[in-house]
Amino acid sequence: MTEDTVSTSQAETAEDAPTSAGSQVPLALVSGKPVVDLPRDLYIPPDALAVFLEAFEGPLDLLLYLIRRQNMNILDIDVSEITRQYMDYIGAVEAMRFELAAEYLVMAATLAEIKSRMLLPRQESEDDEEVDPRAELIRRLQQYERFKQAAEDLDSLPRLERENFVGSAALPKLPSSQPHPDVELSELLLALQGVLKRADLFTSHHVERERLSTRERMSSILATLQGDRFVNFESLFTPEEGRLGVVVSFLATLELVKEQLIEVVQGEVLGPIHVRARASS
Amino acid sequence: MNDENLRKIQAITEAALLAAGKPMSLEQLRELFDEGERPARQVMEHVLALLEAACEGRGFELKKVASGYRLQVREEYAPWVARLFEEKPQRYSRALLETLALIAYRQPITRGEIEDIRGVTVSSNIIRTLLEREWVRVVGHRDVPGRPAMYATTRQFLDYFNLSDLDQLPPLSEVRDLEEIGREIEKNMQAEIEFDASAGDEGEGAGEPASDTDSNQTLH
Amino acid sequence: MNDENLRKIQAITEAALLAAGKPMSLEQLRELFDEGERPARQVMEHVLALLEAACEGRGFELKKVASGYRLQVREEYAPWVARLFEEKPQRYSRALLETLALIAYRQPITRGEIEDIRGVTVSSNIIRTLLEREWVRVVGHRDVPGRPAMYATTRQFLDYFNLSDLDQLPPLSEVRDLEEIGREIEKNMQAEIEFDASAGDEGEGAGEPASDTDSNQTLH
Repeated sequence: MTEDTVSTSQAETAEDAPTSAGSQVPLALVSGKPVVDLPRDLYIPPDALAVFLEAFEGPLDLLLYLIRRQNMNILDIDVSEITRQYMDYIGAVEAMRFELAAEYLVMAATLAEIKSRMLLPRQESEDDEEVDPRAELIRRLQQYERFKQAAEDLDSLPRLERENFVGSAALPKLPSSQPHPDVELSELLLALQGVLKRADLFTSHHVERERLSTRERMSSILATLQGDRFVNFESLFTPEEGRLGVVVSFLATLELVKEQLIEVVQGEVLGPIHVRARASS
Repeated sequence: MNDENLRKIQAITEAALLAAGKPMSLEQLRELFDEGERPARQVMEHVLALLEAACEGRGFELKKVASGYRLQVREEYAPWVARLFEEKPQRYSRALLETLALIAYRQPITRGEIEDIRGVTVSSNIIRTLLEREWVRVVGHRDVPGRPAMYATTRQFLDYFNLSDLDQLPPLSEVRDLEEIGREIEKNMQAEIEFDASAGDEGEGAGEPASDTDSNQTLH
Repeated sequence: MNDENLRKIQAITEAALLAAGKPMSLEQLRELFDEGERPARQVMEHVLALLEAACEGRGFELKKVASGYRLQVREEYAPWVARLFEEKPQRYSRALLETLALIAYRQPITRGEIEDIRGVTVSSNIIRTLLEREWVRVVGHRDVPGRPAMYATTRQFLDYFNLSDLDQLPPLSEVRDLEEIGREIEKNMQAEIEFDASAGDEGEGAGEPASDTDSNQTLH
């Protein structure tokens, strides 16, 4: 079922097409001579020339195609023959006035150069190992063929939306959750530092150094003094906290009195002391 | 229709329902099959019953809804599944952090006092967020006109920041000293790296410019 | 960890993977659980193995891909499942596939390097498509004039092609190194010269691969 969705590429289509040009009307004039038939060994009919540029992925692809048609080994290409076919191709395409990508022309020049160098007598040199003029072209063809193959391999891997489908199921009713942002202590301190720096501009404000445990205790004492009721002064102290705890509570109470947040009442001398929140009165 | 055939139809049905991710009618399910192999309606119904039974004890179940059958995550696992869809929490604004810091260091403190120090108004949203998060609470009302609430930090605040009491916050004098802060952060980060290699990804961005309106300060 | 507990974690894992509809890493799966009940990594791995086994004979399977685990329809049922979707699966052009293959096998690679190997310019559209699909990303810039971007593949690329790792890509065909090619050519040319000076004009059928056994010739 999946196989029939994999269609053949255009190059292959061209290859399968009839070989005869089937027309005696000159296709074009090339170097003054009328071109009636497409060059021999070209298996692309005239109407396929329109897709010529898309059919091949560039000059290397076209060369590989020509080499394969000749059943040649890349390592053993007959440069003259391949060059001739390549030039015929280029000529036909140009004759049809299709715009030709510059790469094809560069390759044509390269082939012509290789061909001419191979016609020259080989010069032996002591120091330089002679390099076959085809070597670089062969290297490139081999390299390109590798990745052409890799692309085909990649295309045939099972992939999502073709052979693989990720399973998903409907959701039940989900509890709504509201996540809280995380805060680092350092962020908090930086924020405070920022505000203190700004506060310094307003000289009327000074945030002095203070035992924070005292302020914490002030808060907790205030919290216990809810409502309008008086609370026994001694109940503000927790002897289990030890001397330090008692001192903190005492300082906190004094601070609360100073800030006029609580009032302290003593009914008689040496009698029980009561406190309550001032705002509650 | 032999067992093997039924099992195959069942697997295909399950596969299709999971791939579709939406309800499919009995007819739609039957149409997955070529005419020659298409199961009869009764067979399809039987297969759906088999599939329903096969989901016993799994993370999902077969549900019949108006437009057909669908596979649905079991409701009992909703609490865990819900975590997938939790939105990434927004960062708190600089204004909120400053307010929180002032409540921590100057408690009990009223909103007006915070505004005096910050030089800008404190939005009700900020106070509400801090109350909802249970990092601050109202510990009383100041005996001045309007009887404003006084805020203090909570035990949850201390727990969250891993403090046993407020004294463990660095003293203000150190907070004023930028270098000290830098060292502090470095120390914290060092600790984070030591205890949790992944924690190092967060928390450095604290120095971002305040995003809200408190940049245009006015004198009171 | 008793069996009942394991079964529950397994069901939650299955539920979450089906709810997510995309791969989840081991860590993401563990984070579904509160700290107090969070399974250890080994336990989670064990549960995933149990889940994999529990999908035996069903319409779907547990698959490990690059970004984690996902539940996916078994490939054998793809022909039926594909009928759910009206649209034919997207086909990709050779140019795109070749570009993608070069990035996959040769990463990090610049556009210029891709063009060198393919022998044609790479259209910006192809690069844009690959970036938009999040199959490739820019991983840096090569320190040459113009500082061209270097591309590499992403986890999404691997996920899409059902791979957990780049190693799972089909191996590249072998290429003989240049020196070897040089020797082969020498050898062949020698043979040409010896046997038929005009052989170059015909060339048909000359495609026998040069074998190493007749390498009694040495370079000059």
